[in-house]
Amino acid sequence: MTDDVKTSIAARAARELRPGEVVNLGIGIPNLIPGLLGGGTTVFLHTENGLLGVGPRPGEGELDPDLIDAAKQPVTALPGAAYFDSAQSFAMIRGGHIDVAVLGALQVSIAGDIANWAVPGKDVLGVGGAMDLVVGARRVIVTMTATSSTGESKVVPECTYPLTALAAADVVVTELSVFRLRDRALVLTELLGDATVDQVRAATGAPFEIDLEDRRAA
Amino acid sequence: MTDDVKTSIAARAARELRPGEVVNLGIGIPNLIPGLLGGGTTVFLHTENGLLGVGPRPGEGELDPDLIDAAKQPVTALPGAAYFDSAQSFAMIRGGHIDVAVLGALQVSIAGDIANWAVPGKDVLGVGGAMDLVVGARRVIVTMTATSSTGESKVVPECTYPLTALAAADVVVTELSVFRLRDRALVLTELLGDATVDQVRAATGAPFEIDLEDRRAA
Amino acid sequence: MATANGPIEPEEAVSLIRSGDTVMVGGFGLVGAPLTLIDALVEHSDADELTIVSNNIGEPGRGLGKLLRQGRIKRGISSFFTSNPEAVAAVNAGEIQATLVPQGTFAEAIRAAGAGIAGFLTPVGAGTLLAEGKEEHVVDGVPHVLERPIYADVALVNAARADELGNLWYRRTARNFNPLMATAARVTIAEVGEIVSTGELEPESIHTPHLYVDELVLSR
Amino acid sequence: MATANGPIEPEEAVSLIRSGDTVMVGGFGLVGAPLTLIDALVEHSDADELTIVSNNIGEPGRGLGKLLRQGRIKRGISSFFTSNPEAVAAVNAGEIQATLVPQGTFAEAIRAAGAGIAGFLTPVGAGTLLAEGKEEHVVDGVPHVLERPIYADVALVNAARADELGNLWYRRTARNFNPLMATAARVTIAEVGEIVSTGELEPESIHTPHLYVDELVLSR
Repeated sequence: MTDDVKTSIAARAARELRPGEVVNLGIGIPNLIPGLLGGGTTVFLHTENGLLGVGPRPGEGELDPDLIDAAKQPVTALPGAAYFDSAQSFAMIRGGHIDVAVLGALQVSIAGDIANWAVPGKDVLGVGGAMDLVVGARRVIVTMTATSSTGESKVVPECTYPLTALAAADVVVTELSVFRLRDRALVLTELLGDATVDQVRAATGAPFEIDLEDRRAA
Repeated sequence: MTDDVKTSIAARAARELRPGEVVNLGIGIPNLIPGLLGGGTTVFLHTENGLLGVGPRPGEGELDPDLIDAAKQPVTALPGAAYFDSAQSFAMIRGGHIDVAVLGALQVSIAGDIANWAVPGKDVLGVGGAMDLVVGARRVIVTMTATSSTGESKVVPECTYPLTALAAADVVVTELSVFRLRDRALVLTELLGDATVDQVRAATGAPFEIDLEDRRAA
Repeated sequence: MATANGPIEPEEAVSLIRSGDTVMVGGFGLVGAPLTLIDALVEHSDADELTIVSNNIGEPGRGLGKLLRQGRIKRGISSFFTSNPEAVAAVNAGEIQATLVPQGTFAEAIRAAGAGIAGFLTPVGAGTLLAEGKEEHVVDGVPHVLERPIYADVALVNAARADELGNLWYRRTARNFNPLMATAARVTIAEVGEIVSTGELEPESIHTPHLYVDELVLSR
Repeated sequence: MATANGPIEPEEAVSLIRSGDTVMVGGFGLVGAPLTLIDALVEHSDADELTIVSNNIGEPGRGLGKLLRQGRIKRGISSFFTSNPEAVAAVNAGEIQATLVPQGTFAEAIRAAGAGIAGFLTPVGAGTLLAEGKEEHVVDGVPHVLERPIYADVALVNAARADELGNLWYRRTARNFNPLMATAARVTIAEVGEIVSTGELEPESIHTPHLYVDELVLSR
């Protein structure tokens, strides 16, 4: 996956965010979003290790060993930021106080089931806050390439990887398209770049409905 | 009940407290304890509306409308005091972090059951923190007169008033004696003032064991 | 859900409360109670058939006691109705329904609602009148009660200080139930003593982060 | 349970940990981790067969990663073993047992232990591998998992500042699990950056009141 592809996915996901929303960004593609928000769009970034009001990466001399995000990377805090403990942070998440979670996934099913924390038979030792976020956030936006590095579709009839949560995704953004979950059905709502419906169909290992009401992305 | 009787009960209860303990005091007799502690005995007073480190009643000019105890009376806060919300305050209580609760009761059974919040058939509309305190505090000291204003024994075979909690009392201090609950049995351990075992027996509507190991109070 | 447009008037704030709503009201007695909002609710709203979640139903003719006198409370959920004899009388006369909850369970159930916890096991109340009709679970030989969250449509809370984003700081024992209630309602309205510039509150000392606060109102 | 006699040495502090104990260790990664206490545990204690409750098992050769290399960890309860590949290898080789818990459930279960809550219902994890063997309850049509508290014998926490009574204040994101763990163990040992005079911490800003703290140790 090239940086261009990642950036294009992140840029489209960024356009799902509305001013004033509280947003939690997963590692990878979602973390590109802050740099891609339009000037007028101010969102409040929440990181589950206990900070609302995450600012940009620190410049030289700004590094604070007590100030990291959930990816354990150094961050800054904006004016009006608040710190809290992990129980309070996950109370915010589980209690529905985070407007949007943007996160990567290994698979998303046509019912909106998400698998994003483990590969079967190995690596089932790190879940972090993934399950809490996809269950608790009011809207869950999945950002991922349409297919895996081995060419397999990540949109599937049913997840074969260990589940993160059932029926949790609201929006799926890939480099080709935007899908939305409506009434528990997967609907293609937008083609991105030069992608065609046939290309999306070829890259998607599961049936979907089509309702191209959204304008084609610039 | 005369003030002298109240004071003598409170004074004996005060001697149950050890330096450094965290203590929650109910209204009535327990509230006399702070004035009766020996100079060497420093305890930390917790009030369930959200303060650890309750100080004396405020003098003139010290009154702060934001600073009350659970009886809704004005208090002060000592250096090192901490404020917290009600969920945290009751987490302390229920979680076993309060060493001692001293409270009044309408009845205590020989199994240590306590009834202290309601009279049958009326007044079952205010429980406050009573149930949390008797369940959660590590030691529960009941302070009460041996008999009610109508002459009925408050130590009973079984509570007939609505229960606050089962098997919750550890010590019962009246004007006549000290009882301790040992292996779920009620044991008379100390006679107070000039009281005799016969007097205690006459005032107590239930059987009890006798083990007068404690020294007679001065 | 920051409060982008500055404080609103109490009259506008209480227009968010509709008949039949469940309304949480902060405070322990009158300390930490949002008295400006309560007065606005009494004077500038017709909402009735309200369920009030508050540790007390005010005092006679004060705080929520005013709303009680107007007959607009259908049900109270409290740990201590007794602090207002008129509330006790109203319950005994069948004019309002009363749900009495031990104070720690009351606090925890409100926290649970805000924290996405659908139920919790507490030993408090087990074997008593207040456990009647509730599921009992024995854990390690000790009877526990399964308690459910207490949600609200609107929470009216009181804080000494807010910043422009809606972060809140409470003073002394005026904190009590306010931070919990701020998390447990669809709409949270905070009455505050003052609004300081964003950045003036110490980030480690903010008791209620702004994502819980929908509207700010200045105390009168 | 105030700390009447001033701070103790780290070596004395870790002598309170015995073989077979469950030990909670604060920190998110190494941020907010009590590194002085961990080093003392590594260098001056023989306690083994330990169950470690910590969000991570350190990093390779750092923090709890040192204790792991000594083979003194019997079991880990964590949300993210993956941050230490040596911990993952030890689990896969059967050298340590691993209990993986979603991070919010991990935090809530520790809080529950400190708060006298014997169980709670969360929707998180329902229908996944991590709910296997746990009681499921359907609430309003949504599957929930009944989770149990996580207790410890000893909690090792880290705070920027304490007063002489043991009240604690945490700085920035170094707070994380520390205030929760301070409530959930029989014995809580707080490693602190400095100890100020009693009365110097703002009473509204104390994150861990001193009744949770048994011993203070100064960071080295």
